[in-house]
Amino acid sequence: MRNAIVSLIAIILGLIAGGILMLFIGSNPLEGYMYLLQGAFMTTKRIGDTLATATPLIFTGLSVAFAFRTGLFNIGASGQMLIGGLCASAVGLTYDFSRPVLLLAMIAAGILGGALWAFLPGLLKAKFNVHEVVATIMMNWIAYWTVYYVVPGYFKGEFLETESKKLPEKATLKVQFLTDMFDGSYINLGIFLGIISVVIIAFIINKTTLGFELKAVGFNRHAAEYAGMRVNRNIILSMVISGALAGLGGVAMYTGNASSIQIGILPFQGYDGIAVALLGNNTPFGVFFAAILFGILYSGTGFMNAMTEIPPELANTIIAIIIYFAATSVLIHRLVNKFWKRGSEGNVNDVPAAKKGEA
Amino acid sequence: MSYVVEMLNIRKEFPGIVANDNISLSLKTGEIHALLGENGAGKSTLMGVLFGMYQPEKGVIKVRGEEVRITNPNVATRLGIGMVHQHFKLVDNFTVTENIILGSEPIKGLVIDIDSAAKRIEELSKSYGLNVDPHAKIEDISVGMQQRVEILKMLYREAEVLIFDEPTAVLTPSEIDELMKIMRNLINEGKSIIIITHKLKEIKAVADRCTVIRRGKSIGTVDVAETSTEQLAEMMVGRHVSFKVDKKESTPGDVVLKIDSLSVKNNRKVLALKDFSLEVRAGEIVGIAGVDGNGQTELVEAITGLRKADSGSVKLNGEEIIALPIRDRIEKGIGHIPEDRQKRGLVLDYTLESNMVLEVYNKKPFAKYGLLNEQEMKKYANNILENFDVRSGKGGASITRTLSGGNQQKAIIGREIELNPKLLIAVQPTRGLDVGSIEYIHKRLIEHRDKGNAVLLVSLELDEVLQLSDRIAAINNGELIGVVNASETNENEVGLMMAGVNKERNV
Amino acid sequence: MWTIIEQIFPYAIAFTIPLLITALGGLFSERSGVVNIGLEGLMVIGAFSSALTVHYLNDKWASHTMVLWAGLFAAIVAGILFAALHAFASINLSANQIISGTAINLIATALTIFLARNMTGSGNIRVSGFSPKTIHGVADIPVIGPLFFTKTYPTTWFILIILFASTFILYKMKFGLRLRSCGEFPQAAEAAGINVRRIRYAGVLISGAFAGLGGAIIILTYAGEFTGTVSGLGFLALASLIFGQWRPLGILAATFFFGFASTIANVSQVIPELSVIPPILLKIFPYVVTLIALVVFSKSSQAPKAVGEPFDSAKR
Amino acid sequence: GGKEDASTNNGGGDKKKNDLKVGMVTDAGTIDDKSFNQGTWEGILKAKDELGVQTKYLKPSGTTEADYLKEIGNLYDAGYKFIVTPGFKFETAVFKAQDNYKDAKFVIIDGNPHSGDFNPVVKENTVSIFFAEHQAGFLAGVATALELKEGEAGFIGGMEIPPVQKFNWGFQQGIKYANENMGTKIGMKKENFIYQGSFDNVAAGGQIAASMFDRGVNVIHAAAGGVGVGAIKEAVNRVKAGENVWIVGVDVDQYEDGKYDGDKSVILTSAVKNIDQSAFDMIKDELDGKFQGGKTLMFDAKNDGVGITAENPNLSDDTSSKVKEVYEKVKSGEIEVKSEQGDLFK
Ligand SMILES: Nc1ncnc2c1ncn2[C@@H]1O[C@H](COP(=O)(O)OP(=O)(O)OP(=O)(O)O)[C@@H](O)[C@H]1O
Ligand SMILES: Nc1ncnc2c1ncn2[C@@H]1O[C@H](COP(=O)(O)OP(=O)(O)OP(=O)(O)O)[C@@H](O)[C@H]1O
Ligand SMILES: [Mg+2]
Ligand SMILES: [Mg+2]
Repeated sequence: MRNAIVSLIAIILGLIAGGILMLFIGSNPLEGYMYLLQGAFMTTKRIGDTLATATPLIFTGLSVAFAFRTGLFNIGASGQMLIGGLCASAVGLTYDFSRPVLLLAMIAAGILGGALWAFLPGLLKAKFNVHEVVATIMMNWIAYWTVYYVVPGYFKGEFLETESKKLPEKATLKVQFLTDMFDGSYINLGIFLGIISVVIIAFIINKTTLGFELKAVGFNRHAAEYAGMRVNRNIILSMVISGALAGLGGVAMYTGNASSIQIGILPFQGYDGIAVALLGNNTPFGVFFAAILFGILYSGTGFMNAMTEIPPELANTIIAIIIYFAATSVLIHRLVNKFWKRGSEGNVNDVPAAKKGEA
Repeated sequence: MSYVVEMLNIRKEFPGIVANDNISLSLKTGEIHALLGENGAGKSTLMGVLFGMYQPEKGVIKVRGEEVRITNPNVATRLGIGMVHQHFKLVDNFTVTENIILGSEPIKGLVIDIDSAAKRIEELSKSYGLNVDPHAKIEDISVGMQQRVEILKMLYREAEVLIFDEPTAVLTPSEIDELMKIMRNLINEGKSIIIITHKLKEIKAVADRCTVIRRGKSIGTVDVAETSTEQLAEMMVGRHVSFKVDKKESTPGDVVLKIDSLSVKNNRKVLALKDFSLEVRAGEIVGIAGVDGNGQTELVEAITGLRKADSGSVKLNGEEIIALPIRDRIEKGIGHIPEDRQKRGLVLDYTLESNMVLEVYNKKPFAKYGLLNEQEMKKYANNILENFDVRSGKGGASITRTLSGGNQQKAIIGREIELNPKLLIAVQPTRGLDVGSIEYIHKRLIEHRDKGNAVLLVSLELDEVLQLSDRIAAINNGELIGVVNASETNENEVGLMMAGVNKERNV
Repeated sequence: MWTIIEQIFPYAIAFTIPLLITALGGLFSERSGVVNIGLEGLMVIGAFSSALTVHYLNDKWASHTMVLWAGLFAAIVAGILFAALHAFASINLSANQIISGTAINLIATALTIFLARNMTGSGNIRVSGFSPKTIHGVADIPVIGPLFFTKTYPTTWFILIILFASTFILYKMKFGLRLRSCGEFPQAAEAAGINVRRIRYAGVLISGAFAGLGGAIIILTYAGEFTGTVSGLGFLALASLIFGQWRPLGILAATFFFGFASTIANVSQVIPELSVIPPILLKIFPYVVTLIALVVFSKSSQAPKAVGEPFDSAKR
Repeated sequence: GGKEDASTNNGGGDKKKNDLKVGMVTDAGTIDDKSFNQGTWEGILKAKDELGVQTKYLKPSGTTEADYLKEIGNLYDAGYKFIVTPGFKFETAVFKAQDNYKDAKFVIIDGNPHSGDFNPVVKENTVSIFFAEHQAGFLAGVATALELKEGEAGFIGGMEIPPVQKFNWGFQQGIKYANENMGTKIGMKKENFIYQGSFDNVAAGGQIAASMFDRGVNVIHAAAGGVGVGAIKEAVNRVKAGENVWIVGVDVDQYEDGKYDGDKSVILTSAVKNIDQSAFDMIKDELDGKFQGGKTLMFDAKNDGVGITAENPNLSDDTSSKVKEVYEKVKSGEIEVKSEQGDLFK
């Protein structure tokens, strides 16, 4: 609860800072934010688009948060997304199953791809104590080049060299009832997958023995070992689950929001996932709301730009400032504690201090 | 009479607790002054105030008669106050010299003048009989030598007042003797010393006066020579404490643990345990006596599964367990009170509740089909916490990190005994605990034995081994030197065996 | 093959130098105990400030080399200012250092483009930087000459001097000893009377200065244009820091490896001898080798023990 | 199709304010890319200056159809109902937008709206524009060959996408033409005609150019955005060090980008396509009530939509006049430049 308030204050401070920037370039902040909200919510279609924009972020946020909770820093969500998207697209472009079967196969392929891409860093961490930050950065670039060469090599569109062949209608997560309900928005089944994942991950972390073990390993792998938990298996498993979530994000991104896989781009959603996780305090539901917030910012900013003289770069600046305020939330915590004296000091972050080289 | 340090009416608060409430302590020039109190009584805090790590809310500090404000450790150092902390403040991969000069480095031109520093350290080391190699790396030297490095650090800075916070908790008996000797040397050279220790015997051995505090309040200062250990203990705890461990004669049953020709390598890939054989029977406590670093850690880790054995066999109730995973060994009835409670024993960021089920969270009734049952966990945990008098701010919901060391230790012991293991391995179970807690824990260990379980006790404190054990196995350089009956031996004999002298009197 | 190496070498070095100085900055930060994942953002900041400075000063003192050095200086200052944000968060507020670094990355990339557009009217700032020079005389020495003294930039020598100075400072001087102690065991440093926070500030600010310099060198040597990104080189520098085992010469080796491998991969298409190798293999080669090397070195990790841990003197 | 009225003299000074709001959505890369984004935007700005329209560009957060559609929607909802989109990546987005926003007008440059099946569907509210990049490349090739007489040529492309490929193929044909008909001796080797694979890797651009120069190439046609920037920089360094190398620019007159020692430049010539003009013309048509909805327009030599830079001190008068002759032949169709690879390098 208190953490939520702190996040909220961070958001408000970020918005205020953004407002000051708007003043600085001679625009009216209130007007700007009004258009931003209109841009995100004005029509059902826009609401749908906002949700769709948030969807990949839900997954990458969850992915990073899950790893964080188990003491790992997965900076490789971008690469895992790419590979997840690639695998799902490959299935979608290759097979001609009935739609439900095809979609399930694609989702499974995406999960597998993301999981595989995170498995290796997990394995290296567990067996050789290779720091996962470096390993996942390397895997990002390997993913980038893999997609770069595999897509034109095997799934090349007729002319296009910057993305794969377009997926057939039935091999995408877009469904008619959603499109209709949201008035032609590109919202798709991904949002449901996202919500389901949030619930499942929350459940795993808080209610299961698996979550108990993973968190224990994250906080203190020596104690976990002492207590008979299989530390290496848990580290790998944690990375695999984290990667699977990012892979699902890739499915949502490339077969839901888009219908082809892009090459030459590491999806920025992977890095934003770090911010989303942080703002959501590494709790699944927190991640969900943080992702929606990012969705609003990304989705509303275009309309704000169109209606005012505020340049497009400002939305990113605001997001960045919000993250900084969230990172320095200790300060906010102290203030909140001052006004809200009750019990002892709250836990600032539910995250073990990330350590390098050693674990 | 001349006081070198006077701390008058010191008050220090932490959020939610008054750690020092109107405490006074005066140190005479040339005396060894002991500071005694239960775990969490506020001793470390008081010394922290003197050393400038904490600012007191109230009170006055005088050094050599003059009122001073010690705002940080540098001020303390300038005033000639030095401190050896409870946990050593040494950088592992630095050399002795680098550690000592850190913060007051001698400079020649642009660079640190390591050579002249090393020379000066060598001289200091010689003149106080400290025997320290200035070029050795900290990670390569023994704990005892590390402590002497800490002492050298103070001497190098020309400290007049030396504070020792529980200096003996990590030392072997012979190292303790040596430390006492060094302390007397220091006094002879005109230094004054404050020592915090839970071991009344040591206070009797070296201290001139003793200040006792309880729950943050001064109880009084006494002349050590005129006060018995019983009186000291009573002042400290507020009730009578029995030092005698009450125990019946053991009635050994079947062999529970049978170790046969066990060899284990240490982290440096050298055999640290060699061809070790030992039996522990139901209903008896076998104590391992030995100086730190003689293979105890490797022995325990091989039995519990934390370390792979090189060769040999370990049988539990007749069943080979040498290759079993840790969890299987726990399930087959091994309980383990680990040496390093913060590294191994606890997930400090978990609640106490979670820590209390650390080994059984996946068993009924705490879990069903992989789902946790928090109600049951709570019930189980609170029962342990109550039984073992684990004190914390929010009971089972407290984050374990916020507990004092002593209470963390009690929680672990409670958890392990509650598992009711057929074999309980207790490593240094009372390290750093006050006498009241020690008494209680000893009682529980014996109770556990009396229920017909085997207990393997590993302790660096010979007293504890002698008092608790039914049989004593001495270990030296990874080898079993001999096994003796506790009732038929004495400190001298076991001490000799620990030094590697075999008396061929195996039982 | 030798001629190919001779031809490629100067370019590999040019590519290596920004990585090297940035990783060296990371070294100072991490050795003081603060993880700095914001190197990428700090590079961007440096790139931006140098481009902006050169852009403006060029109007006054057109194509004077002093303008370029002024650009480098501006990058150092800006890097320090931004690193101060990270230092404040992670040292004064004990914030999670990785998160604070991530925030730096986000702020840097967003804000620089925003400012570039507002100040110069374009998100891209084009400048003319240093020209590579062949040092006549030494360039004729066999083997070494063509490799090291052909087409070199003055900044290359400047950074190499910083590298050796850093080694000296870290291992021979008072500051280095104190810095390392703060990264290994800050409680020990504090007990020895060292102001851990101040040292950590120094470490983080140096990383800002160096990373800023790294970003500026990219612009003022091989890139020539600020475009709002340094395309992941900051992260690569971080990887090199770990690959180089937190040691200056290790970092030199690691960054040069990256520089050389990626240059080879880049030019492979043009070189018939290399174009038989599938390009994907060449592209992923540096990353795969890094992973393998990390596995090989994993047993002897030299990571500063306290890196990433907020230092709170009250906590024991 | 062709375009009848694309003359460059569009009644300047027509400063009257009007309420046409012209919006643009940028493709991957920024508005300052010195390429199609910037070119398009400059055309729109010219319309703002000369015709008094209101303007706005939006930058999508990604490069998917959904990202593009979102920004098109934003422009539309903000009243910008004349929307210009540069790049073939907008093809499917515009395909949808032209149905969704029937009262808006769309201009798509370098592309044709289609549903993903590459069957162009240009609705009444859309104009699609193509350029004959191969002709520009051809003329640049001829100019290069004529000016240098002998030597070795190379090509660095960004991504292997149609407009870039066409520059490449045209360039090769131009050199061949000059070699066969005008007595020049410019060599071409397969390995010197490559696509770097991105539009932003400046370092790679410099390194590749260096390798080519080291292997005897002395003129490179760079059609590669930032990668080309790296190549130009490398050429400048070499020229300053006394080597004799050249770059042939792309899209716009890149003379300025290759400047050194005051007014000299390594840009021998640039193969240009008048994107800005095309954008301007479309806006002008709309204001004049002559919007050519439903048409696919080709900007080529015939309507002066492509060519090489009119003025470049690096080209001798002789070369310029000869190129002009060739230009006329291309215009008249006497010389036919192919827009397919055929037996050319990549
Ligand atoms: N930094 C701190 N923050 C909050 N509370 C503290 C802090 N340091 C000490 N305390 C509290 O102050 C009290 C006294 O602690 P202190 O460490 O001085 O005890 P002690 O007498 O040294 O105990 P022990 O014998 O276990 O070492 C304890 O209750 C402890 O919880
Ligand atoms: N993060 C924290 N928050 C609150 N109090 C703390 C924190 N860390 C430590 N403390 C307090 O500091 C005191 C001393 O802790 P420490 O681990 O030194 O215990 P100790 O009893 O002195 O150790 P030992 O049993 O080894 O003598 C504890 O009583 C604990 O309450
Ligand atoms: Mg204490
Ligand atoms: Mg204690």
